[in-house]
Amino acid sequence: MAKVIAGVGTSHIPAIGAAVDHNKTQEAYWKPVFEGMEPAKKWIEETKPDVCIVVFNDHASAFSLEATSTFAIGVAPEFQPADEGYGPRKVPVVKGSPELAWHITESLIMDEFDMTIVNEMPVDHGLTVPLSIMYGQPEEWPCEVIPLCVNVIQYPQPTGNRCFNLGKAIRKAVESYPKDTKVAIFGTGGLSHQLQGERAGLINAEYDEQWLDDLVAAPEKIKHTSHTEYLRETGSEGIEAIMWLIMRGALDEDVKQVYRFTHCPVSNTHYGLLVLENQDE
Amino acid sequence: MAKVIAGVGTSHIPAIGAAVDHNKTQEAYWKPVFEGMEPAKKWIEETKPDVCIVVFNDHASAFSLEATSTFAIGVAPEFQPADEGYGPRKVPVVKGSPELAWHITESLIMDEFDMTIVNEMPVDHGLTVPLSIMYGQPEEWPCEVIPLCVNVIQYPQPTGNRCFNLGKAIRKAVESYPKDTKVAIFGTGGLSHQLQGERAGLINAEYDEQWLDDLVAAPEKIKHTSHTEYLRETGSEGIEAIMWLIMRGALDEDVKQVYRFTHCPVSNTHYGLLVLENQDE
Amino acid sequence: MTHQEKDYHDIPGTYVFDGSHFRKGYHLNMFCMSLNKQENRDKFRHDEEAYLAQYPLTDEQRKAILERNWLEMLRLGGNIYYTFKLAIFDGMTMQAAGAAMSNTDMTEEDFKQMMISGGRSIDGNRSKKETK
Amino acid sequence: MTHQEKDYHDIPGTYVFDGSHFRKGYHLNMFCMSLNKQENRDKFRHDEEAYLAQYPLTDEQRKAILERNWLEMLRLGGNIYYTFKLAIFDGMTMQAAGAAMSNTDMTEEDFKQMMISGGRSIDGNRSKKETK
Ligand SMILES: [Fe+3]
Ligand SMILES: [Fe+3]
Repeated sequence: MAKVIAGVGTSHIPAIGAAVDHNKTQEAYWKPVFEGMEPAKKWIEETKPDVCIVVFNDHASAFSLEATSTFAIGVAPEFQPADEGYGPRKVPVVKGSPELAWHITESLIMDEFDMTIVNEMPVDHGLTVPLSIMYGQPEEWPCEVIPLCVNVIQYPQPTGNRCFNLGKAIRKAVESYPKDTKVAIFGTGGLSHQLQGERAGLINAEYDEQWLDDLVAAPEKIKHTSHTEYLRETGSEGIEAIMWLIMRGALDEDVKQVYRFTHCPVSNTHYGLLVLENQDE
Repeated sequence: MAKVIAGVGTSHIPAIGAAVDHNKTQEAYWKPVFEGMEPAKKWIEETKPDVCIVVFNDHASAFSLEATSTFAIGVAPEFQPADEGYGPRKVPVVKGSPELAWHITESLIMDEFDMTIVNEMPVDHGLTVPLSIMYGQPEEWPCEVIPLCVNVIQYPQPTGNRCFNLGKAIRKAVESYPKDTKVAIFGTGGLSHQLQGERAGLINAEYDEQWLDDLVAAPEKIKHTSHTEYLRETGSEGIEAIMWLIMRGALDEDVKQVYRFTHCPVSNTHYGLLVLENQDE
Repeated sequence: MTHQEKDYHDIPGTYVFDGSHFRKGYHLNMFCMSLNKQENRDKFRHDEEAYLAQYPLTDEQRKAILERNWLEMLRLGGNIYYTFKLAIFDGMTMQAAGAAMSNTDMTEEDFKQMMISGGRSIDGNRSKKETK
Repeated sequence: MTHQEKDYHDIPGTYVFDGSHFRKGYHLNMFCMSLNKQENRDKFRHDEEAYLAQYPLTDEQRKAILERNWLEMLRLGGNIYYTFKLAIFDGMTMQAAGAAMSNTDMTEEDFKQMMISGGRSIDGNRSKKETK
């Protein structure tokens, strides 16, 4: 039987990908950031999930204003790195997990989540930067990946409560899959940042730390946080953090915090990294 | 304030569009069909909805296997007739209703329906045939249209229950729109038909008539009908009828059946037409 | 690809387009859909085999397309809404396609007549157990 | 287009990309997105005005694009993830774009320094009522 064994939360800041790709990780600005990632890297090297469900968002790469899906799940055998305007990142092609992805898709739609089923989707920094953070620069990514793309750039985003419940439904889907498969789920994006407008550069580290405390120990407290509170308190792009609620929903009520790290700034963002395990692992 | 005043159910068989476009409506095969539509045409001419929300499905015209959305709502100012392989139908461009469509979209997502928001969507017979049935061949369609595209061709389709609840949420959304607007909602597709396989040509008129009785008077009885029951009893393409449940969900618990007509065959399908009004109209 | 048994597999003469069919028939269906465009119809008409070479089809799929084996296309992952694009291309009616898929000696005229007489009966066609 | 008052309109210096912004900025954003493709970047570099002529932009939008008026693009319906494609095209960093949108004399260096010192403070920046 398949099992969701752990969850990872991480910001997916493009500058991190650029630092990896251009060998800047030992520069003074970046050293503390990449050092802070080390324990998570070690953890995943030991844990070796077979499949990572990566909850991320597209940033005008695969999708455009022509069609914006609230939740899109990737069922393809592979996903190519997207050209975001600099040429595609030179990272391995992302291998999908079509059979499990279809199993999850069917289960989610029967559980009344209105998924978009996607077979053609170049993946941008939202998905590849978290892989770089956790796995560094391998020849091939050491896991299969199921991309789960969430709309966070068009208002209105899905509610935190919907995201949390989607996580629960994903867990149920995984646990009804007959093959022995170790699944980890990544929530990506956040924490506080605002890229746009006169308020660009906004950071609210205090809010983020409290939010992380609650995410780990009392997610019910934050799942009804309103869109306007996220926009106001964590910046217009901070609302990405709702994607961590999907990850959290897929885990036990009581989880073990394996690792947590935050750092400010990474580019224009309060960087956050979190590793959670279900207690019975 | 905007109001949902009525619902229309109709099959959207492409041959009906061809019969209209090529002036065959008076031929022996077609005459009883088009005569049967007359009372519905008269009704809509008198009722004059400002906006029709047309719940339909795309048949490999706007969308492909690259991305299949469970529910997609069209927010564009206009939608062009699609080329389905014969060249586009020579019918008027479909004018959208962007402001109301966005209002509904926001409301639905906040109510935890995971909509895809679409601005670029050629519309095929699924949408234009119902307009031809109700309005004939005008220079311009006499109403604005909000296309609501439902996946019914990729298994799994949304459940009947989800469709019914989407209808309720649409009604709530419409009723919170501040401008005086008369809205009708069309459920399209069905009734029993099977286009594919050795069982092609299947019709189950008895099941359809009972289903229509229940749809009008006791929709709760059929909203949990399983996918397999639809596939088995009404043919592999008969499951389209779930789109009528969205229409029904948007109406009062008790509705007035203004008109009902069925005819077999139209092409390979048991044709159905239904006009329902909320009691207080 | 593991083949999971589903309750709808018991319905006779019916190819439910689920994830497993989707994966099998992806390129076959995407080829069919390309015929929505006049320029592609022109190219395909000019040289069917050359046109098909753009798509990573299996030999069986290519053969079924060239031979217009409508039932075989469904078995190889075709979705009727996609394969019917090819029937439209050939100028076929839905009744001709229905007759061809019935896998009997049925002609288009027979199929039309069956429809006019109320369609294929549901009795005896609900379950593979009934038909055997 | 009626302008409905929303509670997030009270947040200072923030352009929430809702339906009303979407409708205003559709073509502006679709132009920006086209720069994902190398061939389009080459064409735009060769002749910006000719390239823009393909898109039904308003005069104000065209002007804001040509002048790289980042804040004005947001006001005219730009979405930062789209307009940043143009900043990438110009070789700008996110900090340079942030400084330019701050609408003060801030330089890129100032902006970087602000980030290193913990970012723009939330205090005083929650509500238009505070900033006035
Ligand atoms: Fe992001
Ligand atoms: Fe249909």
